[in-house]
Amino acid sequence: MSNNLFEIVEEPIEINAIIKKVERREAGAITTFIGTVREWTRGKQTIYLEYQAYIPMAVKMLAKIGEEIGEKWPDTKIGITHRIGRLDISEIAVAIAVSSPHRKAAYEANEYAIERIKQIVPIWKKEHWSDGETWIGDQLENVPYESGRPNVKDVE
Amino acid sequence: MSNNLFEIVEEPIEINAIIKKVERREAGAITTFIGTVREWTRGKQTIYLEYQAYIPMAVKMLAKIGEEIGEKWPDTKIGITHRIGRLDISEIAVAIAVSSPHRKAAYEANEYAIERIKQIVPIWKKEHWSDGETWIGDQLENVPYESGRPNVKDVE
Amino acid sequence: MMITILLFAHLQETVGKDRIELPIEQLTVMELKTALKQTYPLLELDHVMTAVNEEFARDNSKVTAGDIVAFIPPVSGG
Amino acid sequence: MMITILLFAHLQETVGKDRIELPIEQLTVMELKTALKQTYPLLELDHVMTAVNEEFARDNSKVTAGDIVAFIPPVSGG
Repeated sequence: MSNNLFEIVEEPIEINAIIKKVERREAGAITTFIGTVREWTRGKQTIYLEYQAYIPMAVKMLAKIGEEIGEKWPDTKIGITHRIGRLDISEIAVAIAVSSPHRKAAYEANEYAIERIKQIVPIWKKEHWSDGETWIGDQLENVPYESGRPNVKDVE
Repeated sequence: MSNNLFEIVEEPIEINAIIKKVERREAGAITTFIGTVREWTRGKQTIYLEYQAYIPMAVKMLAKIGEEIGEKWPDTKIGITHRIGRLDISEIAVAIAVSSPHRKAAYEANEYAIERIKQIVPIWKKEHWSDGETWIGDQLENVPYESGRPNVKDVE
Repeated sequence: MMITILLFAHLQETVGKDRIELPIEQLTVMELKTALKQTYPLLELDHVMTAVNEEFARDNSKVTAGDIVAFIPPVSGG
Repeated sequence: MMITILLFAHLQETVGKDRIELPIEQLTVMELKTALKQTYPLLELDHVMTAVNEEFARDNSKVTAGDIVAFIPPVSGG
């Protein structure tokens, strides 16, 4: 993993590496958010997920979220890594680390980051359920698109 | 580090070990809070900290916080480890990990845990400043006690 | 010079490819969507966001040869 | 049988030891505090919490020989 604060990666995410990026001697609090692949969603079983991203724009949008946070919580430092490709149950899809001199800002900025990721970062999740597959249509997971022609592989 | 969810330890805290304790296939979100030793507090420089605990009661109170969280956020699982002894700048004093099917509860329960730790868990911090030492008298860091007789070493 | 169109997620699967190149000099995002709907079964284009050169754009934004246009269905990262 | 009193943080440094044993059969937390203040410079006892056998207790709680009493100054963990 590189030293870039905002990354889209294809390898497993190492949470310690993300924490390292935001550690500072003046920071007494670090919050992390780890989003993992959940097996059960409203009674439906996920077998695995596939994430696809418009990579250059996704990195740009993650950096934009970082800028927004820098304005709202000036003393914080944030790092975000999102993984794409095939992910199995319990694997880490996204990790967010925020350091801050005091804890309140670290919690708030962290939660803001994940909310914004679900709004503006061009990343898409395809659920492979036990009974079929669906591209998830929004972050509330209640607007699934109908599955397109299968076997057309993602290229990005 | 053991498998106990609530621990007081004297060795460095491994954040991955705490996360492992709360991972579950039905949990899609894990939040962590890492409290580190901050070098600067309101313009005063810390050289190192000493934490002392009433260990058996501290473990009991951490478990009580876990029970409170289980009532307020039933789907969460929480692990808390607090370190005692001498800690240098940037070392981890406390780590809290909360897993949950959905992220909101993971943030809320985590923040609740650190607030409660600062209220009811018998752990005390002695700041060794560049210009003296002080037992910190409350979690707001604004009621320092006058330093007692120096060189009387902690026994616990 | 071409306009490059990038497709993702279900749009990519619907069309059967991840990019389309069109030999057009200039048009608006809305005109581009209309043109694409005549060739491909992409009715959802009315409901997706558009990015031009990696920045979100409006339906009346101009697209010029050399630009990269991406259609951004509701995202589901995180 | 003794009552064991545990001292922490600045209380421990003030008294110069981390525990005191007193040969008393029974008394209240308040009476224990009063007794200790006569022997040690522990005026702060009026402002600290008390735990009996690892549970927070009130000033009128009973302490019996065999119990472990801990004085808990405002905590500063985290």
